[in-house]
Amino acid sequence: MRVRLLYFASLRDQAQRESECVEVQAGSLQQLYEAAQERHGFALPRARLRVARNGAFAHWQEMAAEGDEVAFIPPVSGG
Amino acid sequence: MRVRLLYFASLRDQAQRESECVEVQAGSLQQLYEAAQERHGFALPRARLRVARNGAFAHWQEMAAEGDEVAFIPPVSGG
Amino acid sequence: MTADSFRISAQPIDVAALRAILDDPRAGGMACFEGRVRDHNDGRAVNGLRYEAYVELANSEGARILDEARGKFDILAASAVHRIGDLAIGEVAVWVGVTAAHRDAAFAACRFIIDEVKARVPIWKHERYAQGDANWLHPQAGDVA
Amino acid sequence: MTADSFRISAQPIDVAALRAILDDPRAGGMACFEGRVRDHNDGRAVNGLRYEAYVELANSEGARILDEARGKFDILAASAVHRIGDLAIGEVAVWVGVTAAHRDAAFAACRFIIDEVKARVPIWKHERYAQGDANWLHPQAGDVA
Repeated sequence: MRVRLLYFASLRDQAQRESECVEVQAGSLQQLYEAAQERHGFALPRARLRVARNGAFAHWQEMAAEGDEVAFIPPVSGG
Repeated sequence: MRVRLLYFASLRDQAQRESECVEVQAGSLQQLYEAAQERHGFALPRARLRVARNGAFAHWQEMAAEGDEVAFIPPVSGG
Repeated sequence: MTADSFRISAQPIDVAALRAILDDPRAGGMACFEGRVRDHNDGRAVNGLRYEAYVELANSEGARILDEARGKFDILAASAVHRIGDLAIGEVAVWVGVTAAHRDAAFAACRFIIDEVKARVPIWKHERYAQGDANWLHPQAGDVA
Repeated sequence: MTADSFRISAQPIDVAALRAILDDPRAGGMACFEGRVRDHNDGRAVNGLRYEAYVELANSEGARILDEARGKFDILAASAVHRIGDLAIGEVAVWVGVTAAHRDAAFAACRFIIDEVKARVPIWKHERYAQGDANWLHPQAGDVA
């Protein structure tokens, strides 16, 4: 199935892109991050991130669905 | 001796003046208030007031001196 | 007016100008508080009000409060202005602004200053009520401000 | 922008306009906080910075924080705006304003909102240092903000 991944801040710098569409096997959001981390060499461990699906915070254990937009949220630093 | 008394807020309304010069015998600032209270019928008991002499907060037990400007400070309500 | 000052003002308070005075490249945050004239107090409809001050003592006591705030909190600068005269509903009666490198100190100092100004500075509020009467406010200890 | 809203803004923050939106005759006080770009962070000289946001989620999470503030504190209205894009030293990065009948609630809600915005809203700061390098800030739990 096809999902769109969004990268922000240091993840975007490391991935050298702000988003990508990937073809993946059925799997959890956690597995999506692990694959992306391997592909792009992300320095941030998953435990320090949050994940969002289709514009709302989600749980890493949720299964990705066809057409999902999944964002990996590094530790925030607004303010 | 001669001192100048300043009245603010409800004290001024009750005294119908914002200041007055009075001739008094030697006495404390407390005695000055008690005399003014009798003269003008001030509703506020002295215990709810502060007193200032020559532009600085003072103690009621201090003795008034010739030429002093003494202000009776009702409970404040700024802000 | 300089960044570190207290002032009694008979003119409307120009908040934009006050903020600009506190600009500081070291400041990570500014906490501010504006007290405004409410349309009610203690359950009664208010049409407007007047503040008067013992200006000389108010300015010196206000300056002392700002000094105390600088001693107690790690702040860069603090300013406060209190209006006197006739005010309409919604007008700014008092403005306090504090800059600091970090927000903890800015918030704590801002709160300290407004609390002390209300408790100690010789300023009095005269409220005119919708029913036609008027009243000087001389709060008792423990009254909700 | 309405009084009760959170917004991510690519334009400079117009504090005077934000204050005006919060005008309310019932309001006795407005507490506000401005976060500004400092010339230093963590001991290093900063030349400027850039904020980026996941705008869609930032707006919804910011709105949720304002809802929580209205539920927890007795306030009239709350607004917050966070800037994104390139900012110079001294520019306003974030503004929070809260009106309430009484100052306790205004201060507490203002503090709650800025703390939660910093902790939860997906916005990231990229600092450019005087020495020429640059860095995304991804604070660890417990870092001083």
